Amino acid sequence: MSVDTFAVSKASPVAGQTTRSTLDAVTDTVVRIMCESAGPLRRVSVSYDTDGARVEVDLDPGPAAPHGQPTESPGTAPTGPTGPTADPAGAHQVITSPMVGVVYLAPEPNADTFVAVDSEVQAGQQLCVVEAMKLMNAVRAEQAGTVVDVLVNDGAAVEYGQPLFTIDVA
Amino acid sequence: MSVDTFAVSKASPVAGQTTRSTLDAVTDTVVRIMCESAGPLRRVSVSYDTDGARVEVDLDPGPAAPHGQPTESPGTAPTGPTGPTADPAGAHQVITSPMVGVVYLAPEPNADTFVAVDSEVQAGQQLCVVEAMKLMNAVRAEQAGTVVDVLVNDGAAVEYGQPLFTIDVA
Amino acid sequence: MFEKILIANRGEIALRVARTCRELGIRTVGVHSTADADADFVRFADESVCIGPPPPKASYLNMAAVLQAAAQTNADAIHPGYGFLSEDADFAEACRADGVGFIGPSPELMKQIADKAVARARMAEAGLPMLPGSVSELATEDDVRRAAGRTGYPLIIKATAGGGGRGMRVVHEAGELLDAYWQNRANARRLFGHDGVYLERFLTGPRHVEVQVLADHHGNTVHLGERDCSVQRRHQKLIEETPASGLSAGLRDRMTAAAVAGARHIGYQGAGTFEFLVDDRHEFYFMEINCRIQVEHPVTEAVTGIDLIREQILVAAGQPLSLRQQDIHNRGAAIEIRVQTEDPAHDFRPTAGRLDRFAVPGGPFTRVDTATRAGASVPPFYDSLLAKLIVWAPDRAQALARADRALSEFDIHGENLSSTVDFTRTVLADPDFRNGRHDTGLVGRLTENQGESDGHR
Amino acid sequence: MFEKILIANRGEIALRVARTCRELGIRTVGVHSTADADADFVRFADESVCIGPPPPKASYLNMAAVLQAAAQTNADAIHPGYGFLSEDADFAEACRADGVGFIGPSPELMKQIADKAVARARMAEAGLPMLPGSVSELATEDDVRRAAGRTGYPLIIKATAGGGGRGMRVVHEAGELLDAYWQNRANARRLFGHDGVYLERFLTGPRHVEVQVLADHHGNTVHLGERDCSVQRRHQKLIEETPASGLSAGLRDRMTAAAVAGARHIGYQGAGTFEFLVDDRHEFYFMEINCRIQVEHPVTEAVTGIDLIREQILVAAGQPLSLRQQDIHNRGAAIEIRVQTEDPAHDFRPTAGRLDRFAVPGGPFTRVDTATRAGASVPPFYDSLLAKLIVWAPDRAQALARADRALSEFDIHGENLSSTVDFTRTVLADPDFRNGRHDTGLVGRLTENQGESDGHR
Repeated sequence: MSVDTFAVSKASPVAGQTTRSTLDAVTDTVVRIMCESAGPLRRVSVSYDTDGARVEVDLDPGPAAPHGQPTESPGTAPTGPTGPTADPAGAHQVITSPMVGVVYLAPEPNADTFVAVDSEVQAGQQLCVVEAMKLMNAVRAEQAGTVVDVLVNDGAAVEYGQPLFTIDVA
Repeated sequence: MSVDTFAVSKASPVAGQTTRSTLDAVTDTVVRIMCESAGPLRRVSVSYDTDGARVEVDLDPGPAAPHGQPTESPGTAPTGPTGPTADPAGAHQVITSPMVGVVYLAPEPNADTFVAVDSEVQAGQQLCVVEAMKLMNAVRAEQAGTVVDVLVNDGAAVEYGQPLFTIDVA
Repeated sequence: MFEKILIANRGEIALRVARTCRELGIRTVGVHSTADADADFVRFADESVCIGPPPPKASYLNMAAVLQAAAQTNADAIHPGYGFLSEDADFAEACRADGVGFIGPSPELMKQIADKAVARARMAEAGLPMLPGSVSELATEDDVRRAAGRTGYPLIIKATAGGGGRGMRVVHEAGELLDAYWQNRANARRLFGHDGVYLERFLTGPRHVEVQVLADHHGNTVHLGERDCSVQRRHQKLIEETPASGLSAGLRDRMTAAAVAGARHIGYQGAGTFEFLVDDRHEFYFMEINCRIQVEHPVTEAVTGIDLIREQILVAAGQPLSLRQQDIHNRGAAIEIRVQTEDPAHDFRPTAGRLDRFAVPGGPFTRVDTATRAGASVPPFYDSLLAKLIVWAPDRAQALARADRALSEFDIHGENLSSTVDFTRTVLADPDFRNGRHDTGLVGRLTENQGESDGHR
Repeated sequence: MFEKILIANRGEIALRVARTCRELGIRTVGVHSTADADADFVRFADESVCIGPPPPKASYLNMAAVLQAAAQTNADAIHPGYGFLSEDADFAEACRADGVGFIGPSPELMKQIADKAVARARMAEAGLPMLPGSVSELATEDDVRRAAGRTGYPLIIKATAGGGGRGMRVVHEAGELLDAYWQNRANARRLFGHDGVYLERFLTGPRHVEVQVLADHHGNTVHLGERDCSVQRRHQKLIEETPASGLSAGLRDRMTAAAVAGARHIGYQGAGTFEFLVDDRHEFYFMEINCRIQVEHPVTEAVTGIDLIREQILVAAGQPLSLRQQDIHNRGAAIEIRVQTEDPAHDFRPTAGRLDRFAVPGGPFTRVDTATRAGASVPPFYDSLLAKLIVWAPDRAQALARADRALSEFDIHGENLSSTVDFTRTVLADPDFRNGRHDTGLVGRLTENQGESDGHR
């Protein structure tokens, strides 16, 4: 199970005497607890208090982060980055590639791109094209918002689930 | 590195909804942190807060628990149970076997044992014999005290470092 | 020679193929679903491409995604492993259309082999012994009755598009015949999209013995000996070994010669397996051809010293076989034990979850193929093969002792996870198995006994 | 046959021996120091006894403790592995006195072999070629000058009780001779408690080639081919292979015949190794006999299919060899890479500590012998051998490619821990090594180059 959908931040300052192995141990601990958990986690806190060293790791999963047993039925939404995922840092949506292929940011060579940073987009508006096996697949915004970041270059080969755009839907 | 010399107590009540995997994860976490630590630990606290479940594990190592890099020189005292070791629960000394062999609690068959539970012993007093390769090796008390427990039967085969007696030296 | 191979599979076989590629100096592309993003087989590949979500249809069976991944990584060829797209003639055809090599036979050959009625007819032409039955599809009730007249009872009705133990039904008496026929056609349509069925005599307690062949594009065909795969649960193999115990040298020679003759007759290319049933009178009958690498190929590698994946790749690249039949000497005995994350106490129900502990055996003449490690998860979407243990010894008795020693070294533990390790040790200890007198009913008898003894407790 | 064997060793060889014991149905006793209480080799044994604290003299070299452990566990025999007590004639004699079997030659034979001057004299009697030099110990300065007159320069002075690269000194000119003689005697007395020395011609850039023999108590002696062990650091082997590359068939035949003749001449029993040097004119010279299983025995197992530990045990139990020379067929090429927890950048300084990560290779024709796992510690008290990788292939080129592939799979990580994995990949890639033109100076040249290129950075 991937933990990519969690934001991991080292909240407190790290004391000078803390060794690298201590940090690794605590980080591993948090990752393991997340893996063991059957349900979504609100917060995991691990304190490690010796020789004055103290490390805290805070976890704050985004509101829509999927976590739990992936479903086996092909019809329903599977685990992992399919379509938009919420960015835990704010009301950001990441638009990911629905398939492996080549992404085109403009409808044809030398034409204007579908969108750019700061573009206002409507729900359903086309953002780019992903070409796979000579078929052109339109990728559209799910919600209205503002393009915050374009994460790929025109003509780039992308994997399934690869982030393409960040959209502020606040 | 062994963690046997730590007393592990589950200090707080365990909430009803806490699953076994949660408990295991936290226990493993504590064990791993102890293993990773280069020096003695005063306290490790791991909180795991989801669905209202909360588990705390407190560690209280004994005052003389050995922990750290074993020495490489054959002349000095090596890691592990050689001779008396302190019991973290009180002023108890555990007398261990100095060699692999057969332990005899009495000087000859049908004679009285050297000592028994509640015997008062002086420093240097013989407690038993360990026979190895037909040589009789006397095992003696290091400090004065009272025999609290005899941990082996007469004629038992013992390993190097195996506990033989517990002595209250308070 | 290929410079880059895309491996369209997952788990141990994906790693197995990648290992040989690396030894040949060929770069590899690992494709994977999101469930396998952190898997060892992905890490080992030189490049990786995520091709879809966990369900196989959306990823490992997704032809367009696999071909697109091959195109954008400039792979010269695709190795399909076993399962998934490995026996899909349409996929082989799409590879050809896309200009990427498919490591396997031609699509035309794959189509013939996939249709069991056609395969049977071609093998009958080549003189291979057939179980009495219908060679072609049974179109009418009259056809069914006529064929049953030739076979007698019990007989078995099979879907021509079936395989892997699915789409088969045993008929014990004439009264059940027509009902079974119509039900099997309906099942076959539902399962395979094609309702063709045929029937043949049903053997009670047969041995499953198969012959490995290798053929190049220059007319050279050799065999690498046989494998006994009679230890099966739910019609799926659990333990395989070579040589097959209890076969006379004469029978072995006739079977290997039949496989080579069959392969030559249809112009087979690449690594292929001819499956036979052997009855208690030591007669053998052709069953089917598998036109891919088999899960159990390592036992053949252990006794011949030949890396079968290497030969597959070299043949697909157009090279002539470097081996002649007289260069191939099978030495000693090898046995493969599949370690499945299945629960033998509950009809080998698959289990999934995180592996808290995972340690594998090592040491003399002991091979383990796995693509997992402690801390990894067994996803619920795929086949439950966790690891393969292969041991070799100068003779079968020593190989069995070695296999049991090695099994004792497995340390597999995870909440909700079961494994077949202990059950396979029970099989190794079974007197019939030790004496080589077992048949395909062995696992069923052992699990029934287990159920009974559980009941008495 | 033995019912219970005590294994007086630790680490991979203790586990190696225990695996074969389990396959033979023999129970095992694992003895260990307190530093190894949780080690895998202890867990695998049927019983275990802690025999002392970590320093070897107090535990693994503690004869009384080992014998006492054997007595109180009712072990029939002791397998000494390699190192520790394995070549100690006094220990073999104590075993005999105590009525417990010692899996190795008789103490009388071990004494002859341990004294290099005696061993050389006996082998010269048997007709084995010797480097020009003194056959017996050099008692006086006159002896020294006379022997040096026969050998010329450079020559090497060696302690008769030495071994493992200790107690040797190269002399390049006559002016250094007598100083070196007296210094070496003083060193030998300090190191081995015996100041006997001899001298012989020193070969610049020789190959180290050894022959494996097996002999029973019934007069049967066979050889299992040779091993090249020329890749050494600090006079300790790092990579071993069979067949030795670049030996003509005639030379190989003469060397194996010499080893068998030597073994027969002294009535050798058990598994033994005859070490030779081969010079650049393809002449070979007897060096010494190792009367124990060697670290590198698995390469011989890989090409012959013979479990050498099994043969050792059967011979020690008095059984006649089941193998005749004509039954032994060496097939293909095998190479062993030792994985040491040493730092190649600092003259292979041993390192110790906890293994945070430890994953080993697997797959086709790949064997790993190790007795550790992730989370375990490498204690600082013992030899720094962490794991042995052994691969087999039909020829040397494929074996080298396979070895490199397998080495790429090791994942070894621990604070303060170094490993030789990457360095040995550099050796495998070296043109001289690939062409089989290397000699015992290879590692030195590669580490010098490394130092230089480091310096330029």
